[in-house]
Amino acid sequence: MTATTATVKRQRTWAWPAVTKTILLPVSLLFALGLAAQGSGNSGYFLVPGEAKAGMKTFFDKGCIRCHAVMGEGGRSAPDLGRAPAGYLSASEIVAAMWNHAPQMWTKMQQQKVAPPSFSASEMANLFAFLYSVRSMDEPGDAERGRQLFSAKRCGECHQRGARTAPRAPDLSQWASYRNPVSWIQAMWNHAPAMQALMEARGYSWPEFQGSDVADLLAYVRTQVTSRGPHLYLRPASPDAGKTLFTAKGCANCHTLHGSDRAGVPDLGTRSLPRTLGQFAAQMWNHSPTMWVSMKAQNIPRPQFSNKEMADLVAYLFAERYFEASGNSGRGRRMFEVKGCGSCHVPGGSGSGPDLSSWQGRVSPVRLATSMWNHGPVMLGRMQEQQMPWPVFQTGEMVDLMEHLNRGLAERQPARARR
Amino acid sequence: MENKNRGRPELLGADATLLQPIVATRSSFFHLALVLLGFTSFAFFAWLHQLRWGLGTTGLNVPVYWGSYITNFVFFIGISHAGTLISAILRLCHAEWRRSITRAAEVITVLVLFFGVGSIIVDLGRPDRMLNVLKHPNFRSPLLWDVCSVSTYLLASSIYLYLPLIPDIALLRDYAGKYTGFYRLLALGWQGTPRQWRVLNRAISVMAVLVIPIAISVHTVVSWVFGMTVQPMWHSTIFGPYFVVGAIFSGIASLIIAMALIRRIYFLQDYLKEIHFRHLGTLLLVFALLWFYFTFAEHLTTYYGHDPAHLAVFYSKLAGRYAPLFWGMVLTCLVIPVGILARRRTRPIRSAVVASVSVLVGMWLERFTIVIPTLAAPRVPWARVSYSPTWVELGITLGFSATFIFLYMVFTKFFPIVSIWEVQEGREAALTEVAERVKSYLPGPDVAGGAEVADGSVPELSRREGVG
Amino acid sequence: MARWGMVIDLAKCTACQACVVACQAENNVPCVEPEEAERGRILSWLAVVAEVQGSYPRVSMTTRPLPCMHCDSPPCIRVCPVQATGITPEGIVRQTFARCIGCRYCTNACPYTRRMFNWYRPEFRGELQLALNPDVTVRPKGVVEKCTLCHHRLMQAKESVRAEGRPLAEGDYVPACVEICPAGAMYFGDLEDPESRVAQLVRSPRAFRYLEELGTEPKVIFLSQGEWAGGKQEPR
Amino acid sequence: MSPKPNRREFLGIVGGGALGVATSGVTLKGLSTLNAAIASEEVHVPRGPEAWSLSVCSLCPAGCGLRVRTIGKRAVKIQGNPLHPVNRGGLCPRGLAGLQVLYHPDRLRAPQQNVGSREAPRWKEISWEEAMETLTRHLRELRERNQAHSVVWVDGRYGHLRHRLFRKFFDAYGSPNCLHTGTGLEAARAALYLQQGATEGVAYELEHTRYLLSFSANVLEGWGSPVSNMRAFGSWRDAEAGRRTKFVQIEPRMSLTAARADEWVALRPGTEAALALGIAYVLITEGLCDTRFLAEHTFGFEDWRDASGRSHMGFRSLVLSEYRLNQVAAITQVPLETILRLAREFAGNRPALAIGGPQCPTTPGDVYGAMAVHSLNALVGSLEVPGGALVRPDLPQGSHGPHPANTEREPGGTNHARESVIRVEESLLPWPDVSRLPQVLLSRKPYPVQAMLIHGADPVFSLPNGEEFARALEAVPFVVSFASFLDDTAAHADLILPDHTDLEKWQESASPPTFAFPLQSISPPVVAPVHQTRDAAEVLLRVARAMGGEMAEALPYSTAEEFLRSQVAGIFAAQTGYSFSTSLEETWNRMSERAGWWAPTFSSAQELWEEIRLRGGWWEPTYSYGEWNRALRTRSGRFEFYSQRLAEWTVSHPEFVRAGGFEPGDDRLCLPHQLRLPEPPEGFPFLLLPVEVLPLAGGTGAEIPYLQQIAGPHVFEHWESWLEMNPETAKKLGVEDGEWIWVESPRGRGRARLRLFEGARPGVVHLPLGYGRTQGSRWACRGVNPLRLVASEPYSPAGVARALPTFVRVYV
Repeated sequence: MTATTATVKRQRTWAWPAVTKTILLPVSLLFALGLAAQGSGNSGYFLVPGEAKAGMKTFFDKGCIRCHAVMGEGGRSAPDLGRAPAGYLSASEIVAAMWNHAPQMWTKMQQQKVAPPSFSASEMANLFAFLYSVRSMDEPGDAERGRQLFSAKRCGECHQRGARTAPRAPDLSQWASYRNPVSWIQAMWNHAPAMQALMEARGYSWPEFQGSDVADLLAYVRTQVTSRGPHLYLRPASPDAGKTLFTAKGCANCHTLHGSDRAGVPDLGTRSLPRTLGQFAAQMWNHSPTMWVSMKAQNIPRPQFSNKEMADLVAYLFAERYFEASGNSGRGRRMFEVKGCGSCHVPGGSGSGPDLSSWQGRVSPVRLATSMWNHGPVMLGRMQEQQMPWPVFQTGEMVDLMEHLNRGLAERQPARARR
Repeated sequence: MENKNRGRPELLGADATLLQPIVATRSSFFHLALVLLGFTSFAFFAWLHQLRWGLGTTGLNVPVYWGSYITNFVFFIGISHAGTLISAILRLCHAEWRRSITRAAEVITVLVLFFGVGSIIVDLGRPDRMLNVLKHPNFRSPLLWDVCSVSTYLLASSIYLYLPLIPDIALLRDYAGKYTGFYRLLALGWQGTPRQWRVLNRAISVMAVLVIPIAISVHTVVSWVFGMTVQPMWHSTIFGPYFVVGAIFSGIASLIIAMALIRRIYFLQDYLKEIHFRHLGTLLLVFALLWFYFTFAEHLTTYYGHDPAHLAVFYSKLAGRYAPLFWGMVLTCLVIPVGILARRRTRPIRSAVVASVSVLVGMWLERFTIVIPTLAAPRVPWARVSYSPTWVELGITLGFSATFIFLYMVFTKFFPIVSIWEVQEGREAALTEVAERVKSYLPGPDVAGGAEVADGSVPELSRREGVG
Repeated sequence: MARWGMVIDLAKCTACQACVVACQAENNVPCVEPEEAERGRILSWLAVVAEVQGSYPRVSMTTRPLPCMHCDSPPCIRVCPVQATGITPEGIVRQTFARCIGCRYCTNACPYTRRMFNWYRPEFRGELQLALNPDVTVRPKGVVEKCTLCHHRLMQAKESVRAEGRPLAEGDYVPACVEICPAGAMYFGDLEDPESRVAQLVRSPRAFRYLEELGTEPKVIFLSQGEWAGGKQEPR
Repeated sequence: MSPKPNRREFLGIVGGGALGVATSGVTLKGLSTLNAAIASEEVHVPRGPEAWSLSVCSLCPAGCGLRVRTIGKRAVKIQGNPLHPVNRGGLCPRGLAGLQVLYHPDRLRAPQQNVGSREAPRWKEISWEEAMETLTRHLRELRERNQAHSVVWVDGRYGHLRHRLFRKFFDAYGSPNCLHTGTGLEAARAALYLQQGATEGVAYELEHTRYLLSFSANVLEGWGSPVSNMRAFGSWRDAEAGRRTKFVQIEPRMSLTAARADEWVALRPGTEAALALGIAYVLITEGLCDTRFLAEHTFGFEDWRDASGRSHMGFRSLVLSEYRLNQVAAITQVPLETILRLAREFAGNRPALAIGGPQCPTTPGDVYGAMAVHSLNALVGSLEVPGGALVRPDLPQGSHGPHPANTEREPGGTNHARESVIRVEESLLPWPDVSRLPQVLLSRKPYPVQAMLIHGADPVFSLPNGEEFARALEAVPFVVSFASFLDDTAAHADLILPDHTDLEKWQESASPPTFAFPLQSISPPVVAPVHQTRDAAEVLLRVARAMGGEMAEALPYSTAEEFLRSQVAGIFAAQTGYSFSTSLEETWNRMSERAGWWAPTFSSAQELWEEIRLRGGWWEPTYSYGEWNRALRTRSGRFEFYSQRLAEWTVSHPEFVRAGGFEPGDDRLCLPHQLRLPEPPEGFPFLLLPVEVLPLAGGTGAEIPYLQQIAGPHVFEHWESWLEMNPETAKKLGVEDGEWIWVESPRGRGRARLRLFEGARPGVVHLPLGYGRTQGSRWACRGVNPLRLVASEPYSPAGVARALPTFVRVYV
């Protein structure tokens, strides 16, 4: 196919209504299914709507893998999407990140004579699921950093290999079998009372883990094994089971999701939390002394978890964060003007860009990402012709913008629930 | 219509000797025939063996897909140029010494062509599907051109043999006393009327003119079988004339040998004289040099061009595996014949025969060194496989040669191998005619106009009226 | 209409000859006895051909799997007197075994020596006959045979996609040699389809055709060896 | 004459015409008869229902996954199993040739009994009942006579679970002599043992390496796992510009591997160690080493003092003093600049990997050379990193017995009354060397062997001391062979119980050599047995049942399938790994696993079994780098440049030390070093180096026509041994390409066809391995067996058998 026909095709797909119908159905369906549809199954590790494995196939088939790596697999000329950016990204933040970096990427692709692939909405949903899942995975730690931590945190003073100190702290080399930071946290969680007591007795401060600390420590401990023990992995976590646990273990009594912080109790849906499940678990660990204090005060028993339960719980909390609370449509409207969107996307279709008011009620991160990706290069070209800068969105701005678009540009109707 | 002269060949006078082989057959003929038929049946057996087991019984292989059969094909087709072409050219040129040799030459042509075609059939992997050539012809294939031109040539040269035979057959009908019915059938009612002579002479001269381009085309097309491919040292524009020259060269040589044998066996010293051999020897010498010129030009061009694929073949011929054959060819095609023929000859017949035998051997080698080295050195690096003919191929080759000789012998037993009427004609009319012609070359008034020089049939016609 | 072609990446070819054996097994090409092999009667539709240059220790050797090149301008089909070989609309140089008269003109006209002749009746000793592929005719003695690009697989692929009601996609039809290549050095597909892998590879600066100076226009395209570009650091 | 023909003429014309018609009629008739005759010869292939089933190739230790096409009851085509992690759908020519093994016309069709003598055997076909009865009777009698320990099992077939079965059988029977002939990487394995202390699991991650220095390792021609090597090779060349892996092949002859490498370094034969140490010299002097790795994970790099205060030479001092560049250049005849460049490239392109060592395929090589090469990996820190040298973790054993053949036996860990006939304790390396068997058999020490069972091995043909083995077999009263073909060893047997070939039996295979991941493939039979053969495993199971008692209890399986199922249950119990899957799924699994998640597709042993049958096997696709305690199991817990195992052994075996020309206590004995090169003896001017070609890899496969046809493409040779010689050398000798020529060593001589090859080093001649069988298939008994010419040394200074440089003379 020649370049001309490709352009023609691309231009033709600007005809919105037809496309929206075709992509709306699967997307809304997926969202309607929501979390409920996606359990652990027995074939993978999924947290959010869309098929993560299918998303990975898309990622490979469309050639993303040739430049982008994920978790160390794939090309190296573009950022490793499993790691960069280092922090947590929700769905809309993934869109924002994509949006912000898109011109750079398109330019690079043009230089390398790679045609930008196009995605259907379901492919994009799968891709999002894939990226979200992969990003939630802990990277294998750095044993060297782990070693430094091990001495810095003074773990070694009790947990020596074959340490004879009494009361005996467990030989950490036994824990080398744990392959997952979550199970490590779980093990610590369950042992915490004994450990806490001992540490207090010795005057040690409560160890807190940041970033990849747990993974690094695990990697270090793994190098210390004497013989090949079993590799204890976690089975894929089930957000569904986690949801049940959240209530059953009494967490829901204090914690909320996407609500406002109750006095002293953190809202578990806030986005200041880390990227990976392991780090998330570590955060739980870090806060646990405080929590236990207040629990003791309220006379709530300390919950015990099996490692599966811990994983499920974390997965639930994690999956929950994929969907953010709706943005502020007022801020979105302002953004629409400030960023210059409105100068082309004029309602009624009189502008040089398509009328976005028809998107009303149908905007989702996946939808936005799909249309941005498929039509972006054309849009970028036009903007360059008109010497307009490519707008950049900060955290949260994308949510607001989506909210604005969802309400319809004229803001005649109230927002619809999207989930 | 009974003829009182039947069974009395002596009535022909001096030329009765020419009918002698037909009238009387010595026992040595049968002995020789038996030996030759022995070879023939051996060849037949070899062919059956090959049919039964496949072409694997030959020495052919990958990549030498063609071997002695194709060499024989080219060789036999080459020899076929002996007759028709030589006799036609000599006839058109009014070379008076031709009269006693044309028949011997033309017979070679016709008979040997069968073996050329036979070689191809023997070479086929599936001779049973031979007729596919007619059912699904591909006119782009030089091999199909070959089929066409060889069959045309066979037809033309058969006619060209047959036409001058008619008066002699009539003679035989009238005088031989044997196979009268057979001769009568073939004589087509020849009575030697002036009209018949006119038609016959007309026909002969038309055929003589026709047969020359056909003959040349045949060998050109044979060369194109090779030349049309892109294979090193086959893909050459010189191949057409080169093959034609080689063909005539070997044709003359085989004619000399045939003549010498006939002369010896049938005591025809009076008809096939030293002068004939001298003339043919000179012709052979000329063609030896011409042949060498072509060979030299061909190889020098290849060498100078320095195309590696061509050079590989070139070196395998000049210095490699095929060097003995190649230099053997140079020896037998150039050194020996030129050495013998260029000298003043005291015994022209013997030297001409020796040179001819050498040339025949050499020309077979030439065909062989054209066909095989190219195949043995393909462009794609290939295992060094050598080709040498097996007993099957040798048997069939020998059998073909023997059968050819046998058929030639049989021909002499049915038809005069020296054209009686032409000799008579030469004896009776040519002398004056030549004298007149020579006069016409000289300064002075034209005797009978210049026209007869261009068309010799006119005076002959007028002359022959008296004979009939 | 598809135009089937093959790309062989010489950089990746390990000269293991798996393709040679795969071809032989797939197409019922008989193994000739040692004595016959010695006499050069080997039958191989696809051969790995080595060429050694230079002298020790500055020697180099190129190895090249050579199937029939399926030339767009094949010298072989022109010379066949009985039209037993021809080129299909999809560009496959075919051989009609049932019509071939065994004159071997095509074998001699092929500059790649890629046509084979059945010197004998094909022999499959003892139980070896049980391994024959029913999709491919066993050729009788006396006819020429050659690579068909596993034409029977094309037929099968077409049949099965017809049953599925879809057009032929890349990978539906792949010859046995390409399928087996352990290093993934062989590619196969439609040269007309600009999106196909082969069509992309053909555009590579490394692409060349073997003996292309002969004007045969082969549809088997080679990619040259390439070389190590030196210890470049990882691109940022 | 009238213009109208008369009656006679008319008749003549008509007759002539009729004759013509008749002739052409006869001709046409003849043609059609001929056509019919040829057509009747045509082979018509019967059709039938098409099916595809999985199997495993066992023609080399790699055990590639097969996908076999069957038409009715016939197997008609072998292809690769696209899910199998070793070959991913690709196959080498050997794998494809499995069909010709199955349908080989010269297979043994039923059990054979030798009714003649050992010297002049006469074979009589007997029934399986009779054969089983004979075997059981012999084994039972020996056991009753308390001679169970004197039964020796020699195994050469690759695989894993089957070995477990055999070992279980002999453990129960009471014989400690369950031996294996090895897989051809002995030198590398020895280096791994001496320097890293691991007895198993030489593994390299070739695919991810960026610079490969191969010292005479024929990576593309049979070394390790050919198909996965080829896949790695393909991926190197697929890489985007600037990231292509450089593959440097260092060897005296330009092999096909060398031809396909990015660079070939022609080296003087036998000086691999010196070159490796020369490269080490550059790395050390130019500061290109991974100093942190050296400091933390190695031992014996610097000079050191032992507990008694004695100072010892370290690797660094040895290299700096004895392997200076110009010295090395002189020894190896490799230009100085080349060594310098190789070293800099090696250090500058990480991960870089050095493999191989002076090793003649199928014969053990020089351990010091392999150590020198492996030391390069330690110098640049290429141990336990992606793309480096790894140690493969063991397969999960589940609940089923110890790890099978050839592993180190714990001292005193045997439950047998008698020690093994080959006393591992005496040798440097902890696995029994089958080439020592002849000596043991003939000396009848430590005890006479009463019966020998040989399965899948042909030691008489494939050991350098094969003739000796044959002689020694005469000393064994009862010899049983399980050969599928009458091979050189089977010819010395009393009883042959022909084994099934691959496609007829339950196949299984573990990780191939050099493969870094634990793997187990299992596949059911593809076709019914073609002849009256039986799976050796099932034969032993039947014997166990027939013997009853504890034997029957130890092996409560009636079929091989049952046994394999029980083993899969063990794998399931380990709760790790995945069944084979697409590479996409594999990437996913690997990513999840790295993050600590394991999502198998099976949830019970039964499900795992079914998945294995569907997909071909189970494996663990994730390697845990940096488990130092698994990878470095030496006494120091470090990589030992200075091997303490060697130190300990040389102290107790001074006789070998002196034989090697060393003083006891010389530190060089424990460090990698270059052995002295022998001078050619008078009258034997050429060095003979046998070469391994892929079609006949491991010296096997000569009976398979497919493989014979493609044996020597570089010299256009097939079906017959050829002697490779440099054209210059040939010119001096006055011999020509294609001539039949004698090769004679002090041990024997043979005749081969001379092939001039520019890749052969002047003064060196090569013969391919795999030719020269004396028994068996009509197609295999051709050519010369180079092993009958080469000299071997059962005990080198390193205590390991190795092939010695063999000098020959060559004449017409």
